[in-house]
Amino acid sequence: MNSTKAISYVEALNQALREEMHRNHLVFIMGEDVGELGGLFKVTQGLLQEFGSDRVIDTPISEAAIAGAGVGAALVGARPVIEFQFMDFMTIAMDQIVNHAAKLRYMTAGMASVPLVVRAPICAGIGLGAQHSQSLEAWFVHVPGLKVVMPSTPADAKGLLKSAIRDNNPVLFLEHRLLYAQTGPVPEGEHLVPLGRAVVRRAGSDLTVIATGRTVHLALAAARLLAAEGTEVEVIEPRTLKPLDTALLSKSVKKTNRAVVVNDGCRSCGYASEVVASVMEECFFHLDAPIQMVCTKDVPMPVSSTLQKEVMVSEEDVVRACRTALAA
Amino acid sequence: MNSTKAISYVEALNQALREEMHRNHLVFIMGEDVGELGGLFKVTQGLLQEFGSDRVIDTPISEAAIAGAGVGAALVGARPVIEFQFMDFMTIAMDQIVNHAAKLRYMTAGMASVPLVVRAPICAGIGLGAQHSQSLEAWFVHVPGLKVVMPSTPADAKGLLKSAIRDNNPVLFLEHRLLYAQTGPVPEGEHLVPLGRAVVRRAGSDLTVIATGRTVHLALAAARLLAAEGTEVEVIEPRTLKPLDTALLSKSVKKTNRAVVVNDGCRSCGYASEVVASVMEECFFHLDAPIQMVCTKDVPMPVSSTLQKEVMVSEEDVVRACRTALAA
Amino acid sequence: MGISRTCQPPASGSEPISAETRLEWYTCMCTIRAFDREIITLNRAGLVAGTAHLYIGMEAIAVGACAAMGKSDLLTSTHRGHGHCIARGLDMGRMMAEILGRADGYCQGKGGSMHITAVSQGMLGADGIVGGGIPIAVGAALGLRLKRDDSVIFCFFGEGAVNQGSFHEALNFASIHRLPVIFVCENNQWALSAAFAKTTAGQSVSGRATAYAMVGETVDGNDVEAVFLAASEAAQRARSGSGPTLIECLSYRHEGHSIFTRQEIRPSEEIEHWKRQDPIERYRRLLIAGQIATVERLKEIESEVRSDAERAVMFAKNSPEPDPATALSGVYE
Amino acid sequence: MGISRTCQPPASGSEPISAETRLEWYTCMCTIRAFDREIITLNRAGLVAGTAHLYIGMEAIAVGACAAMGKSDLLTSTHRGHGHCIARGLDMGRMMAEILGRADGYCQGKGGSMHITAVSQGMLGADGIVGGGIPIAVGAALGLRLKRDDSVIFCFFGEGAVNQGSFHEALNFASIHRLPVIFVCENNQWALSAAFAKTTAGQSVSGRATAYAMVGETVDGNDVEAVFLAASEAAQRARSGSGPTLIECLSYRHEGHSIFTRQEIRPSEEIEHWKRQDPIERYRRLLIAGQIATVERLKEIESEVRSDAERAVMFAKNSPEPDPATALSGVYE
Ligand SMILES: Cc1ncc(C[n+]2csc(CCOP(=O)(O)OP(=O)(O)O)c2C)c(N)n1
Ligand SMILES: Cc1ncc(C[n+]2csc(CCOP(=O)(O)OP(=O)(O)O)c2C)c(N)n1
Ligand SMILES: [Mg+2]
Ligand SMILES: [Mg+2]
Repeated sequence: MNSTKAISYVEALNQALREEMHRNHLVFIMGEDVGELGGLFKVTQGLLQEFGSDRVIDTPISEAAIAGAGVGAALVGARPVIEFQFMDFMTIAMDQIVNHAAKLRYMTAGMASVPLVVRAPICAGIGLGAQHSQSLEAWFVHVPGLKVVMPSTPADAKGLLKSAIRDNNPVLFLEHRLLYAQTGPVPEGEHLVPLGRAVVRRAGSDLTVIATGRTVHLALAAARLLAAEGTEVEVIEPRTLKPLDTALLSKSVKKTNRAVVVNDGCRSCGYASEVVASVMEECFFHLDAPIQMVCTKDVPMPVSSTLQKEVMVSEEDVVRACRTALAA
Repeated sequence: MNSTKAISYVEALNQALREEMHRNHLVFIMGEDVGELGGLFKVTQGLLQEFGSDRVIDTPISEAAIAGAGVGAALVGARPVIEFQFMDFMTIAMDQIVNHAAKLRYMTAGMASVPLVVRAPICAGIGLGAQHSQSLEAWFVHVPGLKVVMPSTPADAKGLLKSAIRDNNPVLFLEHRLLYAQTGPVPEGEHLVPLGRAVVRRAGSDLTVIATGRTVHLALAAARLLAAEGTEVEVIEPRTLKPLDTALLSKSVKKTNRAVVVNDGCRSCGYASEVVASVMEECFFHLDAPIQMVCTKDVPMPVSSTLQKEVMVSEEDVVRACRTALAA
Repeated sequence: MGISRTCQPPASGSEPISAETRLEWYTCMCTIRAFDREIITLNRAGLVAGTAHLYIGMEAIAVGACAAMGKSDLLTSTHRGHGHCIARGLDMGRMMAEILGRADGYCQGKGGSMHITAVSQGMLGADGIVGGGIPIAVGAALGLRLKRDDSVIFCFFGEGAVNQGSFHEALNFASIHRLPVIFVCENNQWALSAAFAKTTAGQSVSGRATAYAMVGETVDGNDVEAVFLAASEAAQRARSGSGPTLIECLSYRHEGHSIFTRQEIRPSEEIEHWKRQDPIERYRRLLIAGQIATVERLKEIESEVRSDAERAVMFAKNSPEPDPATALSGVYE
Repeated sequence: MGISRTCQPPASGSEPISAETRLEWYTCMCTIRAFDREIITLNRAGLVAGTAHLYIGMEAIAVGACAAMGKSDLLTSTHRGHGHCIARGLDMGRMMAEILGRADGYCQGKGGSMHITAVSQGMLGADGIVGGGIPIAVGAALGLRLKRDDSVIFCFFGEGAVNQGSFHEALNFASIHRLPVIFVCENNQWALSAAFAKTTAGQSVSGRATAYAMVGETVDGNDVEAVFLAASEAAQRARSGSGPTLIECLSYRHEGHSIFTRQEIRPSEEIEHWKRQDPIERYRRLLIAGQIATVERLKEIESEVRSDAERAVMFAKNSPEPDPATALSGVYE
């Protein structure tokens, strides 16, 4: 067991990149402003200086080419980690990610392998508005051939990113910009969190809250608040949205018989609906109440903080949903 | 009530376009091969000859520009109907559709209006493989600001397309290529099917099957088969996937207490999951069994017909799901 | 009543440009700068909603280009759009209110700086997506043609957008249809931290026009009259059915990329060099040397525009926060 | 053992091209045509899985370009990729099996004609997306550089792809990094029903190279040796670190767009004109005139390749349908 150190989520990501680049000279980074600027959110800080411009590539503003080049480099055995400054900009590269990265292995009966990691920050919180605030994870979970990861702590940020880089499938790695500054204990050196494993963040017997990314912290806060009232909430975080660790989710729901799903994406055809459908399939006869969903409201994200507050998921929303689930 | 005539789904679409172009000179068509060729699937046949090249525009292979130009033309009051040859190619135009068309009205507090219709055929069935067979409706249902329509009959194809063209919001109009040749009675002249209204295709008391597009016909076949065994299946078709007519769905499920959802998209984060989540919310205490989902398997679409058969939704799949729902 | 500027074209399109027109242009450039300077202060006070990309240093482009626009002409803007808005005569009070995310903003607080729009004034919108507005402008031109409307459209974008596929597809599209679009590239040498020379093969924006059989021209983007002349010729070409033009305006931004991303990686000598080319200062010297205005008159103008900017700030600060209920409405008609 | 062709470069890169090399090229062109002719028959019999885009009429491009490739070089192909595959030496039996969707196909029936791939032979894949392979080729070149591998990559695409954003972004990207990519545009004048001249501003593909500070060249795509020479120069340039080249090969397809979309809207005189320029027929005349081969020898070759094609068909027909269970596996490693 290696010693841990308290660092931020963004430092943890940076550490993962640095370690994997040292470990394998075929790992390289490509994206807008990832070099001299160290990335818009500083995730790649210092890597250009350490690894040089062959392995930390500042690109033109050409999202489709960045993703396409990532696919091509992966096809010949390199291990690209590409960065999108906001997930919203992935809309420009969907063909390369969905029609190519995700499908090449299957379409070629395994001849092609695309070990590509696509990183992007998601969601709102800093008033950048509708074109800089989307959480579109559901789109990618919908696409066979992709894996989708979303860490909520610095330790997982590091451990999951290292695993994603070593994975031989295209992995979408989604970061929440409101978490970048959060600090927490992170094991130094080799620390791998396997893809596909959910985790129990807090044990409880009365209600299961399944939360992703930033909302895990809202769920934990809600759980503490409800604990004070004598309700024991179990908080579970999938960490990997696809493949989903349904076993752990079902185990919990079969125990608590009630569930709430929290996600920063929009509700309609969002990730929460998928979790509800999956839990339903496995736990229907164990459920005492309808599963509650807490999601971003189904509107584009507004800029004004007064309005943004209305649209984003809040701790109060989670508490309210828990009470509804418990009351039913 | 106007007289009806038996025509094909593709003729019905063509009729809707022709009528709306006559009705409003600001309606125009833009896309690849929509002019002289009359569209890859013949939906725009004859329109170039009838309306000229200002209103039926053959474009370069530039999907992003086609969609972006559609948004721009709509912004100044024109009413573009753009065609994608396969829904898979919309992956190249997601920014224009999702970040612009869908969001402009809200972002500008109503100053901008985008009366744009985006047409595309979906799904598989003719062996064109993983890049020409996707049913990505879930992606668009996930995006606030878009409406999503999917007709299953010639009459609805005409009536819904005419309504879509008159709607002042961006509407995604999804056609199933296996339905193009199907014929059915279609009212001549002014025939409008309002967006947002589901329809009961067959009444029944034992089980509700909610199906979209092509799968409506599989559901009806399954219903006939089960009727022979004395089981009365109610088949409901949303027709408009977003906004969804949840009232009609709930009414039926509250009556039958059992439900099956059928959709040609992939299961994971697909449209079926959303319908399950919505029905759950409203009908949980009326459900006697878990809702069954029948979807395209979560793999890229293979070319070989032997393999394609395994991946696509079949009548047998629907029958099996119905039996499971009834047995539970 | 609103606080706004106009930058008229010369009485007739004919030379020479009158003294009052020149003063109007000078006033407009100063207004843009004063407006954006206020944002720096407001941001320190934490009052800006989200981010804002300042136009300081590039004023001659917006003023010169918009001076070539007719009443019914249209424009599409970018994330760095305040200059275009002011030059087009938008109300600075409502602009500033939007930048602060207030109820009286053009977008009632929903859009912020990156989405200021005024369809009624032909301003089809700023855009948060680099290159996003280019195909939209082309489509608008197509729509105008269908409506038998002979207006033209000015499409602004930064040089960073010229490596986007949307730029390529849109220019090809505009050219084959000879659409009345004036593509105005604001080449301020940098796209966030990306140097034009390092990211752009050929190192010339206007040079790419030939690929689209389009007239391309590079002008001194810090010379308002040079920009005006190029823009009016291009507009003339567009109106006469001779199709689109790509104008590359060389300029520079004096401030950081945005109030959100201020870290500076541009060489300080380069910044200093360009500040010495300040379009406002240059025009000021020209107006005085040409005896078009006295130092006093210009001082008057400068204080006028400052007070206008302050009034805009006041208006914005006094504007209420939007009603929370509005957050959930207005997605569909 | 497989059924395949090779089209070697001249023993040394040095002129003149030897007789046996020329015969090899002729043979390879005839093989491609014989192979695609079989598909027409198979399609009538309803045996093709999905669609196929025939290369008939364009054989000189694939053969001339692939003759300039070294053993370790790579290529990306298009929806119309049979010619590239055969010229690269892929097994025609496995190709045809894939086209029929059989278990012995390169993709075991999962990919079909539009996705034939043979990574081990440097063939990174046909592609169903117009323009899809262009940024992928550029990325592959980037990957090769990172691996200190001095191979080069040939990127094939049709002229219809040059109006895609991916073309623009990828060529800019390749140019700024001086990547070893040879962009080979197969300009057969038509993109489905879209005429090159109507959809492509400037009406020249190679003319767009200058926008990317890249060497651009237009060659007679029906002259196998002209294509070879341009391709080897470009490959030479790429290997020596002088960066990418854009080669436009003028040619024409003799058949309809695909066996799925056969409706013909091209003027019949145009089709006739181009058929008279048939690259195989032209080379045949040249070989005879130059006394490089006798009519008899060529007749031998022609029947050889026909029997090869027939053997490929036999192999494919005898190949079993894929095991249905395989449909649900192989999505992830
Ligand atoms: C598609 C897209 N990619 C990236 C960004 C992030 N971004 C915002 S502005 C900018 C630089 C734009 O440079 P340029 O076009 O030259 O305009 P300038 O800021 O210099 O005025 C970038 C990369 C974006 N908004 N949209
Ligand atoms: C992105 C995309 N748009 C449209 C299509 C449909 N399509 C397939 S081939 C083709 C024409 C391609 O023309 P060109 O690139 O010149 O190649 P050619 O068929 O002439 O060899 C089109 C429009 C596609 N496959 N991908
Ligand atoms: Mg710039
Ligand atoms: Mg072609």
